[in-house]
Amino acid sequence: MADIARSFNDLNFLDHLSTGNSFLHRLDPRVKLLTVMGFIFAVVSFPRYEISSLLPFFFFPAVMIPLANIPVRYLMRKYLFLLPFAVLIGIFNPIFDREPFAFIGPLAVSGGMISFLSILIRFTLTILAAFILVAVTGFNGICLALKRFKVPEVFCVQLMMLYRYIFVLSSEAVKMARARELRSFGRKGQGIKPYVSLIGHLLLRTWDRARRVHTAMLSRGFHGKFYMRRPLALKASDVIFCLAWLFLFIVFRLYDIPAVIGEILTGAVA
Amino acid sequence: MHMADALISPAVGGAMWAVSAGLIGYCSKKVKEDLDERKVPLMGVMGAFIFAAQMINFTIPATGSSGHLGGGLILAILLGPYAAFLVISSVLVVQALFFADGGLLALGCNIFNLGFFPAFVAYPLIYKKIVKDSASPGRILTGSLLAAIIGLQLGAFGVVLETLCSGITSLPFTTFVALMQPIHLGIGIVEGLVTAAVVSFVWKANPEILDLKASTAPSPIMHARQVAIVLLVAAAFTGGFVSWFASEHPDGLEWAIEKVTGKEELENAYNIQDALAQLQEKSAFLPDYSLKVSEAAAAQPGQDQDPRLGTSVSGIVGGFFTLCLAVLVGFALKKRSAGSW
Amino acid sequence: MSHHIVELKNLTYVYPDGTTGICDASVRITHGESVAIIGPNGAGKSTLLLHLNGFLWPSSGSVRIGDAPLTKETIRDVRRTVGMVFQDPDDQLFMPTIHDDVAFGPYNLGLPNEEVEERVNSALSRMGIMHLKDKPPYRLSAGEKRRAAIATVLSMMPDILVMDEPSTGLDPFGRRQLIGILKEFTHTKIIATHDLDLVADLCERAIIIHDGRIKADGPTADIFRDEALLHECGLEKPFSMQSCPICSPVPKP
Amino acid sequence: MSHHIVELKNLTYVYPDGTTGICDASVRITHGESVAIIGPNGAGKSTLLLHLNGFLWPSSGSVRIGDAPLTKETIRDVRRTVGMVFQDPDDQLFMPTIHDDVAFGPYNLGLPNEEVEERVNSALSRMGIMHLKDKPPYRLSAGEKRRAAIATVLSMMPDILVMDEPSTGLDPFGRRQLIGILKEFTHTKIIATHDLDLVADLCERAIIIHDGRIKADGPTADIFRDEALLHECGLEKPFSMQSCPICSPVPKP
Ligand SMILES: Nc1ncnc2c1ncn2[C@@H]1O[C@H](COP(=O)(O)OP(=O)(O)OP(=O)(O)O)[C@@H](O)[C@H]1O
Ligand SMILES: Nc1ncnc2c1ncn2[C@@H]1O[C@H](COP(=O)(O)OP(=O)(O)OP(=O)(O)O)[C@@H](O)[C@H]1O
Ligand SMILES: [Mg+2]
Ligand SMILES: [Mg+2]
Repeated sequence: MADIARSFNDLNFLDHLSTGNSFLHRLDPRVKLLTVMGFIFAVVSFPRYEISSLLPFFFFPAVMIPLANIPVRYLMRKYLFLLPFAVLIGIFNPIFDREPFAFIGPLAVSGGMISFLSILIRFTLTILAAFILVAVTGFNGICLALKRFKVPEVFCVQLMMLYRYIFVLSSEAVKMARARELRSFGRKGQGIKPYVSLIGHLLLRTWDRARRVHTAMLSRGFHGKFYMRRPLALKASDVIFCLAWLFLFIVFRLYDIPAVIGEILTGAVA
Repeated sequence: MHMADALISPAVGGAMWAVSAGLIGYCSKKVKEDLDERKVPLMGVMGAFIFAAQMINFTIPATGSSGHLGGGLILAILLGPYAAFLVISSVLVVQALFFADGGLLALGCNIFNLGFFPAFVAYPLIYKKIVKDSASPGRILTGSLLAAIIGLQLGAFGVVLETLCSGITSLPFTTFVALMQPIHLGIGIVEGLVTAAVVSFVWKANPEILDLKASTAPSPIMHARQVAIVLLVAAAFTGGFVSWFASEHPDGLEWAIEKVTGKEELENAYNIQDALAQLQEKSAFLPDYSLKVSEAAAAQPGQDQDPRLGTSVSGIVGGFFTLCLAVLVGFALKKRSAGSW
Repeated sequence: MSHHIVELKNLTYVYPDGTTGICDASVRITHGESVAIIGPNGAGKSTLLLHLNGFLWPSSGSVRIGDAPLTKETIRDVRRTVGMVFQDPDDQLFMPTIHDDVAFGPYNLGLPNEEVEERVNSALSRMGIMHLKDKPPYRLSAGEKRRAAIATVLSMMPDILVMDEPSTGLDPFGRRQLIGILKEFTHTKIIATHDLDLVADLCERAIIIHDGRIKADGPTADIFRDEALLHECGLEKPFSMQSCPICSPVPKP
Repeated sequence: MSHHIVELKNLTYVYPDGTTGICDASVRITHGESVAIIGPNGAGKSTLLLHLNGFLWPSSGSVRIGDAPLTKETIRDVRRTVGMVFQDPDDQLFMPTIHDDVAFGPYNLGLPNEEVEERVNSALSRMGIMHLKDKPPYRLSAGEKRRAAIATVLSMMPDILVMDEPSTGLDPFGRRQLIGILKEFTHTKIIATHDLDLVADLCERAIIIHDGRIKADGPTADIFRDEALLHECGLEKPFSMQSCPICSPVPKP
């Protein structure tokens, strides 16, 4: 039950963040989508034994998170919640790939360890990017951007409605699960029979709701077309934002900046 | 199971994005041709329902663990394949954005694995064939069970192939398959049973619900041949794309930049070599393809232990420095923004 | 203006499972009337209202809105004439923001942008929710949602306003506000409700439905005076017409 | 009987998104009291009630039901003691038939079959819906569902009855019936509602919540006489008192 409420709250909270009014929130959703996709593309394009070149990419979240006013504690909580999955998918690397890859002093580090670490870093960067995108764009912003990128209207519209009704149906689901739990007294009432009936009812209610929503749409003259007043016009700041980041990502991708810095530093010391 | 960004290469991610985007376009066209605009709100609300339903668990008897409704198959049964595929894709989009289930780049793979197989294979070729037009609890049960199991097995195998093609994990093919398929057998059985039970429930309560798609969709079924074609195209696309990319242009991004900047040689020679070696092995589908670095190192004449040692020490120092810098920048901005807003 | 006449003739509706929702109901409502539909639970009030915009089709009998009978051909016009406020405002607010929701109808009517904006603004300000314009519906309270739902209908400038239990879930203040707004609306109003005080305040005519049949139809004041009738139909006088429970704590037997 | 004391001490609950649901509320309700929780929409009434059976856990402060504070260990007993009726009956009815729904609680308590049946029948007949026993909940009208929802809780024979807006959607007769049933129920009752007439009828004590804080707590008659307080909290007198010459000698214009 706790996790039911949690996933709903998470969604709720991210949605709440997206109603903020920072400089980032005001940018055109399209450039934000492009920038984040560029970021992810650059991050995952490294080969698997790469670590140091990935690190400069942390500048992106480091800059975006404070500018967008995203609470770091919330992000950490979410991140830690997801971390076990990343560990699960990466843990096989150190097991299957034991060949020594590098030496730190006398210590041999296996290739698997390196690639495992690399997976964790990729994971961190990519999920942070996704959260940042939603937190500064909002889901409807993303839908609008998709529509502008010529994604079919049917898809965009039902995506928008899906999001709208998540809030209604999730709270219905949470309340029904609550009602079941209150009269269950432990595990007994949580078996498959009440579950099926509960889900069945939720489905029937949903079905009726869809009919009513459709009637409401027809009552307002709906004939297959959705209009939305949302004049999207690229401003200079939008273009600069996007190009500046993409340029940085390319630089980060091409040059192993930590290595360069490291050489300078160690070289200076030696 | 969702594919994750952390495990995927841009070539595989991009190729699967293209395949999924094509399918979304195709299905949108089909739904539009359907001319049943009732479906648009229905699709939206049903997507939200899948979300809501996944929040509710039940106790799986005798195991103590809990399960919930999967979604793909029941959507296909209720909405027909085209609408269902769009709805599943939408659910995955929301999950990728809000719950970081998978990730943005892996979205293409996930849509294909979790959307294509239930909507265009499991439902029309298995469920539909078994249930036909004469629904009965027994048929619904058999159909759902088989369809869910096969759909999930295919999806899991998709995950395996896509992951291995990407070459980030070191897991050998056989081990990976031996791990994924049985787990998904269990999940498939549970999903099949639950789907059957819920479908029977609403079918008894309101048979009209199951009639909707039959009455509106002109020919709701993709034929086996078409399915095979899409699968083949997807496989050829992925495989071909990857191997072409790997052989011609060892590292996509660098290749592109090289083209743009006209730069002949790139510094990160060992990256390229490494990637080349990996990708060639991968695209050959060798059972034990896990790349041994010593081999890779052997393939790199200019590289011996010492420079690598140097690289790693300075790399660690530089990396640490970079991270500190990033954190500092973050804190500075945080201070400033706390002050100014 | 025969345009805004609502006429039901021998309307019968049987649900697919065989339950009779409404049976042989005949009603004629003329322009500008404010009519309450009252009756016990399960009487058939909602069922009746759902016929007015073609959500349900009569099993027998006919529905006439304005000049034409309600048929598949006329239904688009009828839906423009009849503004229906649903019991659950969530069914009616399906767009990303309140603005988009209120603009949805006028846009579909094909109005030019400026006029759409004008209508949106006027509907929002009449409902006193101008400040919620850019909020998503799921961030509103129950009362705000209800008002937004009414605004979506007002922006269509309907000639007939149909509401199913508009005051449920509202706090006393929100309910007062709603009554004030409805009083201002001078076109035909048809309201199904259990809130008899609202009926006494707002509607000059009341129709009692009981067991799917029309039991009474007349001036509200007369109906509320007929205690025998009310009792028979599971109703009672509005509280404002009853005696004070604190001053005279013994209720009438 | 200290068993059925309900005590909240400095209860604060902040929703995960940062909204304060309830703030620093302290209340003590003793056995057999009948207490109304009133306040405008979004005041925090439902939030407060959800703490009484451990559905929400206080962000700070404590909840005590009977002898023991509410903890993970005592929660099973507490849930058996506290019966809760939800705001929306649809949320509470999830079994294939009304009978199954009403039997769900007693059955899970591990009672023998005959006793379960007995309890089901008694609860159904008290709510006057014996005839709906085998109907599935989605085929009922709004008021019928409400009755069924209350029956599901009555069949558990709770010592403390907690209800969130129990009278919405009920017809006047059903509402009277409900009041009658609640009057018969001699244990502790806690009722959150907008139906102030029901409060005047049923509860000798009323607690006003406004913006998550307790604004007033005292005898219902006193609270309803304090017009300034009511106005400040978006409330108004019960309708039956509005025209009462004794309670409000000068009726509002
Ligand atoms: N979907 C349905 N299928 C079968 N019977 C139904 C359905 N909906 C309503 N009914 C039945 O039709 C009758 C009329 O229901 P309706 O909802 O119109 O009542 P109502 O007057 O609106 O009641 P309430 O005041 O409780 O809302 C009731 O007996 C109800 O049980
Ligand atoms: N799940 C939630 N997440 C965040 N905030 C919530 C949630 N549920 C309620 N709230 C907020 O908490 C406050 C109190 O809500 P609550 O539901 O307790 O009000 P209420 O007094 O029951 O109102 P009503 O009379 O409309 O039922 C409101 O401001 C509401 O918006
Ligand atoms: Mg009704
Ligand atoms: Mg409430």
